[in-house]
Amino acid sequence: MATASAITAEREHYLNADYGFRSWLLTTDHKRIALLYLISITFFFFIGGFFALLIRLELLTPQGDLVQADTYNKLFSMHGQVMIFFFLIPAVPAVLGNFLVPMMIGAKDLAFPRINLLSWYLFIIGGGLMLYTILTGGVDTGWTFYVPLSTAYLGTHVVLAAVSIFIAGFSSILTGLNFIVTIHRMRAPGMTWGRMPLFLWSNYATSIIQVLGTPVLAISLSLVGLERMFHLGVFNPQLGGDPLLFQHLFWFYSHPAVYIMILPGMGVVSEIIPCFSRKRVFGYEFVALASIGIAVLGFLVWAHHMFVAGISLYSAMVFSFFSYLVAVPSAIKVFNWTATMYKGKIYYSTPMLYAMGFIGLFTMGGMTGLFLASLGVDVHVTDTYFIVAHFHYIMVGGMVMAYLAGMHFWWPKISGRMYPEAWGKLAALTIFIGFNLTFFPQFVLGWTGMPRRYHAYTPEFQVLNVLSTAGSTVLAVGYLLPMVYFLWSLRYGKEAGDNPWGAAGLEWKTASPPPTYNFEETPVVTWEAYNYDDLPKEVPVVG
Amino acid sequence: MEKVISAKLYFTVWAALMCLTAATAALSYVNMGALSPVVALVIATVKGSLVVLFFMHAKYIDVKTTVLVIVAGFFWLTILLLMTMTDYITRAWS
Amino acid sequence: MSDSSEALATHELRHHFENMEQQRGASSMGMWVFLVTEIMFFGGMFMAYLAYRYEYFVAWQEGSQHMNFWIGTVNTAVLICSSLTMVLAVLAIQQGRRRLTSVMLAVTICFAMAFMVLKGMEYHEHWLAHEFPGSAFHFAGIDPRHVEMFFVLYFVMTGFHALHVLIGIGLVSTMLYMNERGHFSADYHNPIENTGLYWHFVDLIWIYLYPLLYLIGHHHVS
Amino acid sequence: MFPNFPIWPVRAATSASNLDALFIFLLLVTGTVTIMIFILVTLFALRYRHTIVEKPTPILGSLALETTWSLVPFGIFLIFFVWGAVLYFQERTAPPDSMEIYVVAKQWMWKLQHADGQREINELHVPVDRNVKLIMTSQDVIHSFFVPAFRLKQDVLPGRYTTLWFHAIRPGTYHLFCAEYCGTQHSGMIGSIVVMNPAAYEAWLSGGGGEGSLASTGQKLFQQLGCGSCHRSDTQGRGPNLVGVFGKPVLLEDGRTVVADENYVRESILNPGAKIVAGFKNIMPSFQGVVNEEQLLSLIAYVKSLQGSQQAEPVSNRPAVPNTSAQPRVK
Repeated sequence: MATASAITAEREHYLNADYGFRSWLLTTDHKRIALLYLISITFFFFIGGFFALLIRLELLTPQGDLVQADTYNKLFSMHGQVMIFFFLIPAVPAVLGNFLVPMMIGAKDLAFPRINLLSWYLFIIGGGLMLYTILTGGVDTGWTFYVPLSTAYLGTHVVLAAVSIFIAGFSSILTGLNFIVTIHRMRAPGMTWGRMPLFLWSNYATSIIQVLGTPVLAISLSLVGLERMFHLGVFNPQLGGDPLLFQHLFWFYSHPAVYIMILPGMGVVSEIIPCFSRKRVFGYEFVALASIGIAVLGFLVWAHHMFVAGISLYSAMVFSFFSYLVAVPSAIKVFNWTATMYKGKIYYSTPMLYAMGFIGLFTMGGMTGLFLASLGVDVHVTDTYFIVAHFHYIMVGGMVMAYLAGMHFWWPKISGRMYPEAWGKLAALTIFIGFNLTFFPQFVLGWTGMPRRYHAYTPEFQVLNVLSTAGSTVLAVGYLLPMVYFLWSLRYGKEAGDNPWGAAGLEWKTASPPPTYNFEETPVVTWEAYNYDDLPKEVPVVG
Repeated sequence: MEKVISAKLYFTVWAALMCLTAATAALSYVNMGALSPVVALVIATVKGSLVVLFFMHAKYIDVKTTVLVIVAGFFWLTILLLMTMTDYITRAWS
Repeated sequence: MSDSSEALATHELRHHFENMEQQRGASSMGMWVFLVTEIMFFGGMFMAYLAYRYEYFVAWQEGSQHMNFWIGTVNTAVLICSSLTMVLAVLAIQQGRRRLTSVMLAVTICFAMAFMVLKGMEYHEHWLAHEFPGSAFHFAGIDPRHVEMFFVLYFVMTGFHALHVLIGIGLVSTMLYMNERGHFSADYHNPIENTGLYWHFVDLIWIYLYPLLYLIGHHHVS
Repeated sequence: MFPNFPIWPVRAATSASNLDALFIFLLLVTGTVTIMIFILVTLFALRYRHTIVEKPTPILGSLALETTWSLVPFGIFLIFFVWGAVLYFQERTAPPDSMEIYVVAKQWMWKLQHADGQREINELHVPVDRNVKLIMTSQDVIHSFFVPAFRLKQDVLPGRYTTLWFHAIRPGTYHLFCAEYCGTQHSGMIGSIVVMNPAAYEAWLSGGGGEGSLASTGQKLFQQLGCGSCHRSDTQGRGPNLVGVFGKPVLLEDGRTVVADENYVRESILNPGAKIVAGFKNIMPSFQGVVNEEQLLSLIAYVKSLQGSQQAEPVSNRPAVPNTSAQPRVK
């Protein structure tokens, strides 16, 4: 980071305010903590991605001949755990959220800066433990840790993995806690709830889920740990322990966790679409309240992961009904984004390409969710590749696309540099094509009955698996490109002014990269959320 | 400055809590059939709200959102308990 | 006296807060958000208790007979007294009486220690009666397997609660140490208030654990 | 173009055809809306691109539009919900006359037992056009009995029975997969369901040569373990009389009434103290570890075969006077 070039050297900002390891490892500046998170989660993204490539290579042939069964089980378990707990959950809240939440509400920093640094250290300790688990033999419980398999029938580092996720969970709780208090108590004068950017609304909703859901994951993993270490077998079948009780506790957190992963992505897209359509977002209040609706209703639907697990008929119908209710806010958001583009002035910059890709792929992900919420269809497709395709469409097609959109959109603000536009568009296209080639065949695989987590499969599924593996290589290349040209842009990127996109929002009112205290003096907000009517009609950078 | 509450109030709340503990302990000897768990939990909830309202100053909070946080916490707990119990209670029906 | 405490107070104002009022509101709200996560953490265990009580009601009654009724009741009283002394400590520091605050904090620690000692005796008693789950567990009465599950839940719930009591003792001792060093005054005492909130929460959990674990059966064996 | 490249799974049971109808309906509705959104986004992106648009028209939003695209989708979702729930209801309630087969899942194989004695590993021979009900349990971890051709799946849990029923309509051999991750050989725990014409099924049955029906093995075990000493056919036994018990409600010591299904019989064998029949004492020893899963199934088959006269009210040796000493207690 200290390689910022000479041109910006004379103006004091958060990157050159201080140098040396101490200034980074003991910082309480929310912007520096965001960069620390950026580096850590990118590291874990490539570890998880590496496991994914191994899985796809293994599935090229029906008989499992690249790795043994146990290794394959470890591969998909660690792919799931690393990607979910160490990339997807922290990605937008901890990187973009940490950087932007204080700036967007006009504050100098988050409510508890020291707790923010503690949150990063907990993430690093959890990550270190997970790395240790991986290097010393891995864990093969799947990311779901189902009992009694994880408590009584596995010899791998289950407790170590559970402890590492427990600690990473606390990091997530502290981030959520910080955002809730900051958004409630530290808004600039004039920044009413109705004038807050939608990115803040979705991060606020995400924090509600992080704070209310993560502790239940903590207790369920602790109970698994206690049963393995001290034989205090709350889920021990011999003592009448009910494996479904673990599933209830686990999914009570893990379904809202998928909303922790997608809501921030929706927030990013709600910022980008209006900026590149040069128009207010359509139905601001509905999109804002839809985020809160998703957060609240998201807690009533968890047992749609257990329709065939053995829960009672009537309880399954209750959860199926609520699962359809929670689909409505997501539908509202998609329709509002599309309506925002109507009669706008559309620019094709890279963030907008990613955002449009997000709308398409997230819609496909959401629509297949409607298949799964219906009890009859779920009995056939659950635990098959249809489910794998569904959640990858939402996590990779939705969340990672939105994360990359956000990174490209706010990179000028973070680094004071422009990324190379042509390369950006190329990467976006490669990722879009690679993604669809990888995961669309898996819908058909799932519908024709290929089960999940299979090391070897029956020959008739081979053709679609080969297609999917081909797609995954294209996707891998697509993900390497942004990392390369972002680093390249740090030294050779064009100088980005305060507001290269002509975007609305307090963060574009200050310099880029911003000074350590964000604003010379606390701004007073007198305008509505997306006042593109009185902003320049064209995107300065594109001209 | 937060309103300073008199020590006398704390002692009365403390006395009430001690009496309620004695009461629930004594009542456990009485065989009220289906009622005994209900009575025990009602007394526990009364004691709990005394602690939350007076000892934890929930009654004197000026920030309305903190009250909202407290209510949300207990509401989410009931979501977990009730929704999961719909499974256990109706499992024997089918 | 007041200007030095005033200087002390402003010194304590964190750079990014506008004024002390905003900082106190934020810190107590932050504490309450943390306590909500604790409510959900213990909520998971109450869920397990409720589900298994519904499924194995006979065993829950049988298991509850073998609880030490008197130690449980005395422990409830001990925790309520410690809550009282804790809230008096907060009241004392609000009035700036540092000496009384330290005394009250010390008494709170003593009550907490007493609770832990009683809890230790109770655990030892169950250990001797072969009521600790695992290979050593054997139980003569009805439905021994599900009674063993009752004891699993008893040890898990009271174990996590005792862990939180220990953390509480650590927190209150730190507050006592910092108060002795003159760190707090009538204007700045957020940490003591937050420690008080945490301690009352630990008491609140025990208020529910006591009836659920000790008061199910009607005649008490011990 | 490819020898074996199925796009649509074969339809081999009534449950499959019912489900396919719902699946196609879902596919059509969600497909049209997704394509509509793709078209709209590309259309707007091209029609209003910045090179040809001077000034974007400010539009704040419209309440009418918002309510329509909230309520209309929810209305469609309700159709999906109700149709799916009806199918689920049918799949989860087995018709009473169905032929019963016991399944024991074990780490990495399926053991199947027919009522009249045949035992099979990873293979299940069933007649076509008959309702077949599987009563399944697991010896270790959670498995899941998944037959894509029937569009059916049911998790198999340790310590409990779960059921799955189907009505095969097409003879043939169909895949059987384990769908819940269960350890190393999870992908090796596969088999096949062989649906046969009635004639071929009879031939297979006679050739089987099982050592007598499951119920008879159960009866031998019942005598061998000395159950008969307490559970006597007359009413003087220290344990409840088991004739005609299965499927009927049983009045318990603490006032609850439970239906004597497979799970009740299993629990009464493994944990007798959990549910004591009204008027009896807790003297029965636990058989946990004494009988394995297969023996348990044979005992249950035997208890089922003891169909005495049709008694409607709760079965108990004592006259059916509610036990005054035990207060009715709601859990």
